[in-house]
Amino acid sequence: MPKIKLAENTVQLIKDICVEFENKESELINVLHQVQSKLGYLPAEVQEVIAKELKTSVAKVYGVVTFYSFFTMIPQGENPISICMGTACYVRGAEQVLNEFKRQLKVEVGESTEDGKFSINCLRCVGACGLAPVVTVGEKVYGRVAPTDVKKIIAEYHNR
Amino acid sequence: MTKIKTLADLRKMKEEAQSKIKLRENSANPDQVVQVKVGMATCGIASGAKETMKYFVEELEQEAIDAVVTQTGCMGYCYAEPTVEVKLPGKEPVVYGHVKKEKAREIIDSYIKRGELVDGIIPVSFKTIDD
Amino acid sequence: MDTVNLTIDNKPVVVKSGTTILEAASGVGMHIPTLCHMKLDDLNIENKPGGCRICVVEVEGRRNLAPACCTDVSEGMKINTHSMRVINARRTVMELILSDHPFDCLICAKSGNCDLQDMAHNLGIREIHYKGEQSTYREDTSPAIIREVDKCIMCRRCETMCNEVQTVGVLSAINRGFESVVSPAFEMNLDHSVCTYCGQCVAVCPTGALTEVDETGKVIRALSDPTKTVIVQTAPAVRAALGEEFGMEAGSLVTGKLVAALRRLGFDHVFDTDFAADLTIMEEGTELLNRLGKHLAGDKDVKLPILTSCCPAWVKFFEHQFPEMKDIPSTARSPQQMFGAIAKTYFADQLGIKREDLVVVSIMPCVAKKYECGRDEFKTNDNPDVDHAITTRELAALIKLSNIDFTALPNEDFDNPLGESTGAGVIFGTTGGVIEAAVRTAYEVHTKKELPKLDFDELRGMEGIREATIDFDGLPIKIGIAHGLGNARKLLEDIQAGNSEFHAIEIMSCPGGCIGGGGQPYHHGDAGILKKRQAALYTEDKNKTLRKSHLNPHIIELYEKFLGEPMSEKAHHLLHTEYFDRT
Amino acid sequence: MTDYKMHLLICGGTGCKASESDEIKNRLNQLIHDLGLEDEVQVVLTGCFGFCEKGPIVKVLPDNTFYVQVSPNDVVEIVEEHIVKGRPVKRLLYTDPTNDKQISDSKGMDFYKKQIRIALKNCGFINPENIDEYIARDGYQALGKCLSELTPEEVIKEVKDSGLRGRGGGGFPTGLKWEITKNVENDQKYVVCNADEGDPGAFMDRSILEGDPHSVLEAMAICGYCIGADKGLVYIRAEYPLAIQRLKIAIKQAEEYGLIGDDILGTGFNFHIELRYGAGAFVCGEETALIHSMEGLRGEPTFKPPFPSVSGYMGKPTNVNNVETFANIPVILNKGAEWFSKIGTEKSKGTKVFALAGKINNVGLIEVPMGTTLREVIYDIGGGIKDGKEFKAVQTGGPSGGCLTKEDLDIPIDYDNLLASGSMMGSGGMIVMDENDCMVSIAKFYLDFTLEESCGKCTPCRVGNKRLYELLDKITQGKGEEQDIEKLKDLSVVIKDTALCGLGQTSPNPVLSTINNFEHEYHAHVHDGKCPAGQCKSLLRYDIVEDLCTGCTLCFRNCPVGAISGERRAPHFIDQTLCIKCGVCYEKCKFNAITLT
Repeated sequence: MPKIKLAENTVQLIKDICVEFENKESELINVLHQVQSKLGYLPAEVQEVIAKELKTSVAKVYGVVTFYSFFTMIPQGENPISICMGTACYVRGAEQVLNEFKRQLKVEVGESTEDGKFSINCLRCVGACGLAPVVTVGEKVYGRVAPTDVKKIIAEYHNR
Repeated sequence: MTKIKTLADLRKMKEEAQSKIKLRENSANPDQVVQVKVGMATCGIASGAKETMKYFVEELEQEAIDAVVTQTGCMGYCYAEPTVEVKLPGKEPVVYGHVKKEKAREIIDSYIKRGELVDGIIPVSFKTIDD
Repeated sequence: MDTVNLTIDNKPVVVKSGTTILEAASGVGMHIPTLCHMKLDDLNIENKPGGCRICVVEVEGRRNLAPACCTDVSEGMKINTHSMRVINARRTVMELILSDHPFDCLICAKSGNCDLQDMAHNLGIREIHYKGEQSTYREDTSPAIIREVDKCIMCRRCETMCNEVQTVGVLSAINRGFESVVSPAFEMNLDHSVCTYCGQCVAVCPTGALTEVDETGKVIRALSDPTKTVIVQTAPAVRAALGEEFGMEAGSLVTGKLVAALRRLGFDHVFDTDFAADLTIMEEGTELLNRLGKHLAGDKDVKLPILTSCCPAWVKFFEHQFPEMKDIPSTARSPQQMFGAIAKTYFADQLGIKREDLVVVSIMPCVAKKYECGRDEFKTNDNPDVDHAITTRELAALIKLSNIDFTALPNEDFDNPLGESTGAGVIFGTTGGVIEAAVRTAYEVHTKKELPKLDFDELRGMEGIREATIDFDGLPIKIGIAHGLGNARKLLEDIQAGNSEFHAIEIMSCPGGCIGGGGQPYHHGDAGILKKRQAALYTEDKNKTLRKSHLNPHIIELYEKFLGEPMSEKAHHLLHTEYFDRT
Repeated sequence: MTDYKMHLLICGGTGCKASESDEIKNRLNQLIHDLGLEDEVQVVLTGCFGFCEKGPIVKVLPDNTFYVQVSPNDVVEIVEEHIVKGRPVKRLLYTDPTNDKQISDSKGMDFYKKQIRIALKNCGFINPENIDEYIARDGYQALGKCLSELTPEEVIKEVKDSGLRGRGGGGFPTGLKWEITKNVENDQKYVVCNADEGDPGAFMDRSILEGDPHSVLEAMAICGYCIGADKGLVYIRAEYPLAIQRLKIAIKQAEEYGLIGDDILGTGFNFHIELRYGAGAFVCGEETALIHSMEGLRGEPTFKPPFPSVSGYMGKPTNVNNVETFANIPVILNKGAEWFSKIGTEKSKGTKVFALAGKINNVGLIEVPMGTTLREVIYDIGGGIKDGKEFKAVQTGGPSGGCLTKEDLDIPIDYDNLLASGSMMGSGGMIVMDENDCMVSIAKFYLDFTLEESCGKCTPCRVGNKRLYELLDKITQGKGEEQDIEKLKDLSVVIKDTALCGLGQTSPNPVLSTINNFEHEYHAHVHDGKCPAGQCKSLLRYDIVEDLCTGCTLCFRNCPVGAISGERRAPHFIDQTLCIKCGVCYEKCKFNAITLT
């Protein structure tokens, strides 16, 4: 794993978040949520800082990070694409939509495109089952997506 | 916001708050209250339906009669505009024609309050205006 | 206490409430198999995740099967430990475990000593009905421990040892579902982690997922090299455990056979680490008295308590976790390293050979010793003071490999000059032993009086943290003892907080001390074995004519001829060390 | 204080928000402002109306006009026609699919006719971000009454008498759970609301939290009063940002009114509520796993006992109930146990919220009395199967449940009946499947889910489910062997018997229930190499009918893998060894010359 050096203000940011939660070990998940929302992902170096601040072992932090699918150690693309794989979306063809995204962007689930523009993830039920199959790009939700719509959706973000 | 300090305060507050959504409560259970529908298509408005409606809303409220006053499209009795359909709980709806303020007063006093029919009924008998 | 009536396999049983089905069954001779569950009585160590599901039993009226290890008995319970439903479930669960386990039993380091293998055999598994994908991981080799993660069955015993018992925090369950496995953070190698190599993970692993680095090959090569003189030292705890590898009763003392075996293996001189233990007492004891003296004289710069430093895992532990306290432990090297330093100078000179031509092998109950002898500060011109450290288990393998019938061996004596030891050196192998040995010497040196009684019962036992005050002829000396790094951490935190009143503290990384070391024959979850080994060492001590380190004639000679006096410049150079901040 | 003559309710649930209901609200407000009608017309963003299939929904009061699939572009027309002129915009009305009739009043819709709303009573009715509207609907009256007029014992008795059972899946009597926690002595206890709704296709709890967050807060405080806890924690999925936001607002407002906090309503009772976030682990719906997750650990379940009632969060007695269970509490206490227990069946009282999804016309959120039949739910409320296809099965209980078939359509839904028919109530997901759904694939889909969500702690779930999945995968690939179906059954039984937690113990249910009900489909895959529903790609075969093929080469040109060959104007041929069954040729052929078998 290539080591990255965290900028000083990043380290400070992490420390501040830990302090916000009183450096309590039991607040680990809250801390991880906060840090990921600020940094976008949780690389090893970040986990090391968190472990130190919360006075716990980095193995434990890593154990928690890898347990929960919400946490990621890979930087997300500029436009994170999530395909809902809940049952409702699945029976209405989400898998074909996912395959089309993978084909068009030439990346697998959990990966980012080379230019860093897109990343693909699957998620479980965003609760918009009436619009199945559902795809989200960033905050925006696309409903009733067919494989033929994929190109159009990608194009929307390509030239930004 | 100030803190609610007792159950009695809370109950009082509920009553105040209730008036704000009374319209919603009544529309959810329209069968239990008086329903007044005012024809508000172009023809109706031209004949003063808006004033009629306003009158119903204000008067019913003042007399604390639980009622839902709604507007509706053209009822097809343009000759008799403004037309008003009144439905009392558990009764068939009745449509009145040429309802201006005075007529409205009469409808409220006689029909809505006492259930006594008033002149000016347009015979529709089996259809409501939504159909 | 309340009692509970129940039946197990139709036998009526009365047990205390709060007893588990497993314990209750064991009481009536029904040994329900377990895999993840491990309870080390007296040491307060328990691993009870309820995860393997091998121990399931049928409880009448219950919808599903109950795990015996974590289900408490209740009044009127009717339990069947081997109904068809139970056997079927147990076998299926075992098949599932095996379906995700490599089939290399014949060449596995754990073969013949593997809980998983035994259990598969006992359950009569002859076929795996549910084959499928197997998880594969990179093998991780460190200076002391090998992790073959493919063989991990997620029993979590190592995780419990590493976190709850040792508080080292290197291992954790990671990922989830089929991908889950126990690993260091970021799946890094152990040698990049804060691992102390205490080897307690190895000691409890029920499969071949965690084993020591095998150095028997290197020893064989050295022994067969005609240009080398190969000498061996053997640690105190080895003699109390080696017999177990040859079917002998736990707690059998096999010192004489051990010497005989080593001689037959071809070592040129068979020496004893106990000798170096006596030497350690001379240095460490003197250091204690020096510090104590200055402290009593009001010197504010001197730090107390003094902490023992013979355990390499403990040393690595505080270098990683408490680097700001690295000036508190004694600077004395461990007996293994003192032995190596003396062997490659004093003894090599006696033989008239170069240090490069002398190979020092040590037999240790420990895997961290492998790491210790590789530390740079214990090398001269890149030549280590101790060349190879092998575990008790590796020695047993060597003996078997060399066709030696161990149980039939005669008792033989160690060679001199580095083979003579006192009872004080022997008890280094158990928790409390080092400090007791130090007290025996320090008392007499300080008070210039002879001890009326040599057995300090107040320092002995299996309690994780013990404390005692020893009267040094009017001067009360407060002593602390901790074994298990979690217990050590508590004492360290007290010191950090300024709440420690101890003058001296003995710390051993492994529960029980070296008798419970990561390189010892596997205890398979039976803590009673450790107590028997401990008793054996105290017996050996009792039977020795000399029981105080400062009375060891060869030690006296060593100082006279070579070192001068304890803490002399030469002693400092050869027998003391420094510590590093590893954060 | 303005007395509005007209209220416009816009659904602000996640589904409708995704379809720009915020924008609709903004444009409505703008237009109404431009027309100077802001004193006459109130625009309210509410919680979910339930009729998600046709969202976004805009409801106009007082006439109950129900507009469906409204887009921001429709706003001008709604305002000009309906608000100003009083003429409903006909094209936005809901059309009953059974008779093509337009329905303007939502009361006339079959979707709503058979529903009774208790847990959802305020959803789609009040503005969830305005505590006053909640108070207007009897909000916090139950709490006030409990604190001022009832003892904890009396409240628990009322809850017990109501017959309310846990809505999270297990169906444990709620009052009894409270009583058990109350009777454990400890100076610190906790109330936990389980809002980690993770069943794929289920969104009941989210809708309640989004539409009526105060009902849950009020119930938690009541629970705290009963069991002797002064702290409540809501464990909510991080995937529910809107629900989190609404909860936060609700907590803040309730605190400002002193309805949560210290000395509530002057009674000396203190109760504080905090949020804890899930992080994407289905198993955290299991209460011990949930508690570990709240403690900052991996969400691995532990063996029960001890139950959380005895040793839960931070080792303290903890009462865990799910969102829907809590949402029932204030209504029960306001209207009385007797009223509540009259609804439902003998052993299952009250109503149940279901999330209807899958191949059904009216996807959405419904609340029906216990004892309603599946037929009523699917055909009357759900509007029947999409595209006129034939009903095949409905999965209840999510990945832990099973499928129910045509034979089960007239079973009154309650905890016990569903269990007896091989499924379970679960948290309320209801996925409808039609003739085109392959039941082996459905089982595989659920196993895939369990596999990914298994915590990995116990062998049966970690390895057993993997093996189940592999067997199912093998069968859907046409490589199934004679003994595989038996193996599936045997292994399923052992997993149920030995797994550590509820997730593992129920994970084989979809397999067992599809085998029980559709064994012939499994046999078709294994013995005949056919997928009757035509879903398993590996088992499909495309062939060109020589007589019909004109040799136009269209299929040849479109085949992505070059599996089709043939001369121009002569019949073409598909090389089955190359064909990847993508179906492009089938779609492109203009002469129906390609068959799919």
